[in-house]
Amino acid sequence: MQAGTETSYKEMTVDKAKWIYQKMQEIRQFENAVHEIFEKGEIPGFVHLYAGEEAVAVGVCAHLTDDDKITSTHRGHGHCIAKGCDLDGMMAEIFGRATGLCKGKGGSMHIADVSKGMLGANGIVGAGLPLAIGAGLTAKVKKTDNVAVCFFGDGASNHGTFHEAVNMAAIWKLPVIFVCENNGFGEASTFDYAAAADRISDFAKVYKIAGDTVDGRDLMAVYEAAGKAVDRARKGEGPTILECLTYRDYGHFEGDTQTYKDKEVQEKAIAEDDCILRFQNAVKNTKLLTDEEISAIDSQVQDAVAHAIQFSEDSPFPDRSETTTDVYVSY
Amino acid sequence: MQAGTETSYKEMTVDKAKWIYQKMQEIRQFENAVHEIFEKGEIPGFVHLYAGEEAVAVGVCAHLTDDDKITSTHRGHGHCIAKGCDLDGMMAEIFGRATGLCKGKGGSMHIADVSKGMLGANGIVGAGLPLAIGAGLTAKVKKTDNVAVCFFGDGASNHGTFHEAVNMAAIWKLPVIFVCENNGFGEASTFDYAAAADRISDFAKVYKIAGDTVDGRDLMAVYEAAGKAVDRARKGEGPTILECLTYRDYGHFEGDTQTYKDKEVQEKAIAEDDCILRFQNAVKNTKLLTDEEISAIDSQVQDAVAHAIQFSEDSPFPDRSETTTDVYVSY
Amino acid sequence: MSVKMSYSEAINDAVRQAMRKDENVILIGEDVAGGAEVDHLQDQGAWGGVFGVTKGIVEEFGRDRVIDTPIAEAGYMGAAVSAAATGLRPIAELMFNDFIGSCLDEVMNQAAKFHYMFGGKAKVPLTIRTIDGAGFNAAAQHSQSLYAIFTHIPGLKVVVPSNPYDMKGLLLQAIFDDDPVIVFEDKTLYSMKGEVGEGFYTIPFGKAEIKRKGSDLTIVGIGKQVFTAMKAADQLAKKGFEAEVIDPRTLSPLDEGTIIESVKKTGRLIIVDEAYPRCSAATDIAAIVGDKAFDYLDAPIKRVTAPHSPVPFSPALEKIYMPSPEKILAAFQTMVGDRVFTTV
Amino acid sequence: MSVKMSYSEAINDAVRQAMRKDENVILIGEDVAGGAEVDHLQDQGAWGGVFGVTKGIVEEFGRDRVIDTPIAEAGYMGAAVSAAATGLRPIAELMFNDFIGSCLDEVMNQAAKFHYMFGGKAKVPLTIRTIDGAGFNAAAQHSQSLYAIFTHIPGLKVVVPSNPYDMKGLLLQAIFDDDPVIVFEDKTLYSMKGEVGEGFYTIPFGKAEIKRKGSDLTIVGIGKQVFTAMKAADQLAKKGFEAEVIDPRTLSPLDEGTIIESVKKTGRLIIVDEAYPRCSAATDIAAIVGDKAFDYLDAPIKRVTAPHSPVPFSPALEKIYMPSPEKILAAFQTMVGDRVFTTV
Ligand SMILES: Cc1ncc(C[n+]2csc(CCOP(=O)(O)OP(=O)(O)O)c2C)c(N)n1
Ligand SMILES: Cc1ncc(C[n+]2csc(CCOP(=O)(O)OP(=O)(O)O)c2C)c(N)n1
Ligand SMILES: [Mg+2]
Ligand SMILES: [Mg+2]
Repeated sequence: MQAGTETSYKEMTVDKAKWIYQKMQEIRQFENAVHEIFEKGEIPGFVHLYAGEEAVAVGVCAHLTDDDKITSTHRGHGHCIAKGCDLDGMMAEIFGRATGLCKGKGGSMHIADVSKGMLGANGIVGAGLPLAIGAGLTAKVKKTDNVAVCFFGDGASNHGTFHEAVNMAAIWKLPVIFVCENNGFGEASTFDYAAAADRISDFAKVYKIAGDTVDGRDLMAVYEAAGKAVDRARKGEGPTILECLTYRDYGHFEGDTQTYKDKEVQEKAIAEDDCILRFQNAVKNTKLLTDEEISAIDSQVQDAVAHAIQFSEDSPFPDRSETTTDVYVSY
Repeated sequence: MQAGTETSYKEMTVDKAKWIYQKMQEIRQFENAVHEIFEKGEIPGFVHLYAGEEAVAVGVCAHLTDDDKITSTHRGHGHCIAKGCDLDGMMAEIFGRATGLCKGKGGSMHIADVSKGMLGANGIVGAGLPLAIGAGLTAKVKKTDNVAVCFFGDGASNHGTFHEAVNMAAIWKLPVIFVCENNGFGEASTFDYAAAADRISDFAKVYKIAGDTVDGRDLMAVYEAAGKAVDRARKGEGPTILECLTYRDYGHFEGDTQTYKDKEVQEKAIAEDDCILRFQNAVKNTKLLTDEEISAIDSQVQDAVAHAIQFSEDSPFPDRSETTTDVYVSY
Repeated sequence: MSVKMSYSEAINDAVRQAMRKDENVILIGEDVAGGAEVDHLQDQGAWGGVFGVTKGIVEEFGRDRVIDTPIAEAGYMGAAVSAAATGLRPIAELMFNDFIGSCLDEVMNQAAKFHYMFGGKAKVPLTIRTIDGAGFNAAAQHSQSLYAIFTHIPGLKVVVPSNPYDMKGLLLQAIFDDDPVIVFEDKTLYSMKGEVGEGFYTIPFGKAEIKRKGSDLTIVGIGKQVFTAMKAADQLAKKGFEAEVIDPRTLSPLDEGTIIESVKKTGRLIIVDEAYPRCSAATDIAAIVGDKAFDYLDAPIKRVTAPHSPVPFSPALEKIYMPSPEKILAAFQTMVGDRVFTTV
Repeated sequence: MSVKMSYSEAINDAVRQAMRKDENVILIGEDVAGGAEVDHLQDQGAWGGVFGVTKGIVEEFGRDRVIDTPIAEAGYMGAAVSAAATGLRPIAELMFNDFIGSCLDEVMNQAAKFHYMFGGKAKVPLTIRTIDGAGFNAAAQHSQSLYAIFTHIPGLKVVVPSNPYDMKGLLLQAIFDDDPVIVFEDKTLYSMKGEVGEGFYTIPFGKAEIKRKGSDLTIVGIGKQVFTAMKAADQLAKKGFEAEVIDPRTLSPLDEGTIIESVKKTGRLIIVDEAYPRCSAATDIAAIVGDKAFDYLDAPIKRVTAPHSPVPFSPALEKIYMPSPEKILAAFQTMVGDRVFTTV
């Protein structure tokens, strides 16, 4: 397992560091807010929070442009934010309002913004994997240098679509990066129980593609490995499996009692191994960002999230006619 | 890739050798007969012939009892015969007659005899893999020492069900042997093109189970490797992936022009690398069977296949009422 | 003797009754126990499914018979099909019926066809439990009611219990039935309480229940839409019309007889179904009754269904999406004509 | 100008027209070219699919746009869905429609729902070509006609061309349509010849075709059952009854208007559909017409379909399994009563 190196911090620009820190904070504060609002009963449906895993989405998306595509999961808020989706539109979507990114029709599990290259959160485990191949295929057929990133969980790695997609990406040398967020759990089942493999990246050898496992709570480790993978993909050198070991701070979904979790491990992960804290320390130690810069971002994000909530609460619900629009482009 | 050893021939009983030779001949002559009859237009539907791959089905099934189960593929005649299904009933089934193993309702692609532990040929590539797991699960839950064998093709190894099934068999230590008949082709697509992996057995390492690749035209190589795998499974030591490299003598299905095949390779495979010829030579060289014994089996099989054809031609078609029986046990 | 329990508890009870009665019954699916191999958990406190429906069952029967699976629907469903064909009576949970996209082959081409394709020589006593239903703001991929797809496929039996009593009896019937059966659990009914028989009992398939007698209109409500139908019937009663409300309980087999007898009496039929409207259970019943009770119909058969649209997330839209008593009344209005309805 | 070609050639022609017109059109599926990376083959002599339908296309357009896939339906169908959402117009071949069990999710939960779930901001211009139909002795897993399942699902368009002319025009319409469309190719029609327009033309969806005029009975035939309907119409004509035969051409959208107008005139409707009978296209059309043309019906709407049973292998049984002119005549008999029919 690789860790991020000091040199990499030294090589990072202040702007990049700020962007990264801001995105991680946006995700964290957004998710904390959703958690609270959900508990109050103001958010309907199923909600899966990304808090704790920020370094993965942000470390990877830091290398992408709007023309690059990502596919996501049921735990999609973090991917959305890292890919540049609008917080107001996201929160309003989760609230089911007309001003939501999907006009309130999708909700938390189907947040999408195709204009940002975010091809949608997905309620179906494993569904994002073939979708990523498709985006990679488009890039190949159209001969652009765009890449596609597929975020998927350790649980999803046991679904057949994982293998079908990786195999196709491998034989066609598609510009796809398979980013596994291995948080050790698929719902209440541990990775150790559900998967026979030790490491998901071990499959890379068999498929004869690049593979790596990194500390997913270490922003720089993810950032570096993802950078190399994206580079390879852009150069036409084919796909990568990048496994990021991480932890989900909240339950599987909102309302989960989490009895299956080891309390001590959880507390330690949150207190001592938090990706945002670690990034804060690293950028301070390497003098990349100052305390003031960090606080400024913190409060700026706080305002943005507060704004998103207010915006959502103030937004109207969709008009009843919307129930049957957007089923077809034309019918 | 392992080859069969001389010692193994020395250790084999004459009865076993006779059984093996007979089953291989039954398959070969049965398939040759079906090929001819199909060309004459007397057999309807899709037919996929097993000729050339006999050593795999027979080398594996030589270790099984009627209480062990096998799942099969679209290319299922060989598995049926190796597992002890009745030739008359099989041929009549392929003819669509009332006396067929499935009363003429299944045909070539759905030949089955559950009483022999043969859970059916299958028209769906990849479908047999999870089915094998189920038979293994029954053995485990009922605490018998039965095993389940899953025959599948190299093409099927690219289907998600392969991985879902192997992973489950691995984490539950099921008594399942995954026998891949790697004949180098899935329809008109080569294994080299369609699969990124070099060897299908390479996946065994990642799933942390036993795995092996053998010369699938060498009866003894298959027999030995399968013996070990079945042994391990019976002892509760979990699953094996056994990849057998083989060649299909006929086309993908009857009617296939086979333009994608290299003619020279095909001719050489049939003339010099035939599994039945090789077995004949080996048993003669090791003095396990005499020329007379071999000829006796040859003509006995010839009679049996002729009988099966006659039986089928003489058999009535199913009664029209059969169209809607057997849909449910009760409704 | 009967006891009060929830729809969810009725399922839990049925599964336990079955597992006590026959050691070949196993429960298999994603997190049906939960927390497999988590040391501090074994086996108390385990989830028992995302909605806790099978909670406690692993404690009673152990992990050999209550099997958590990886997220591999094709894999474990195929395993369940063949476990059934080789001597077990598996209850396989497909968490949400929307996930059938990952394992339709195992259900449609394997489970449903073995008995037929193999000339009656194999049987597949498999029960699939699955969650359906809108009304939970679970959006387009977790709110569908896909029973029409299964009803379409010969070889499957399809069960849509609307209350705890039926759920227990029908689920037990399913488990000990020798054919593959899919039982739909409407997620919005889990907390619904009702009287349930104690101990072991079964309800035969293909027997509809008349929930309310009436002579002016027959309303068939599928699954939880029985309650929408009952509410509409109450409102109609206030206007002087007596609706007969029928719960078919199983869609395959379908109790055509009870519905047709009712329509012969009432001359009018409305089918209430929250599933998609095309090639649906609603069109199915309409076509059958329209054929077999043609001479008795005083008005066209009306279907009150979801629109031809995915299920929207927003609560504001989902409410409009669903059938309602108002929509039923509006349909009835068109059947009797303005004059009759408003004069009462 | 028109030329004579087979149903299969019409497909081949349509795909070529589309690929010439728009370089974003790609063809993807198992062996749609065949023999990828086989040196001595590149690219002549390649299969072009199991029935040779797409033969030669790889020679014209190359392997970058004619893509053989591994046997991984979920994988390549999902890829096609998102290739469509990101700028291509893929034609994905699902070899047999029976294989939908391996990739229903990609079609039902992804392709069909993106546009809606994402608030209209994504579109999926995907065409799925697939083979259906019994009559080939291909047995239970290769003979189904599963269009009802797709018609059930909002967001999909469903096309069932019955002849070469329609096939070409409808397939081209599908390819350039901005919604996901599934086009059914009946395997028994591949060799059927007919007049086909030259060059590029499209046939709009939702427009049924009246194949034969008549005033005594309307027969709707789905896919190749149009021909069974035509044969029955001929036989009826000999008995003095003129049947109007309608080919709906697309099931979603459905041209209700044309069917209803016809029934208003004839007062009688038989739907001929070789698919399973429950929750089917036949019940769908019966329910819609039974509702909207109620006042015009002189007899119950009859459905002549497959029985509720998988497709049998034996030629002897498959023949009995299928709709036939005799079955249509028998249905008509019940509609008009013994007296009328036999006296003519
Ligand atoms: C096909 C399918 N099966 C099951 C589920 C239910 N489900 C939702 S999330 C989840 C666990 C996913 O685990 P993992 O992939 O590790 O992602 P994580 O939740 O840990 O981010 C499951 C089983 C689903 N949504 N889709
Ligand atoms: C799910 C599915 N996809 C595609 C097919 C069509 N098909 C039948 S056999 C076959 C090739 C199988 O190749 P392989 O697994 O190597 O077996 P082989 O024919 O070589 O014995 C294909 C693609 C099918 N029957 N089922
Ligand atoms: Mg996880
Ligand atoms: Mg092969």
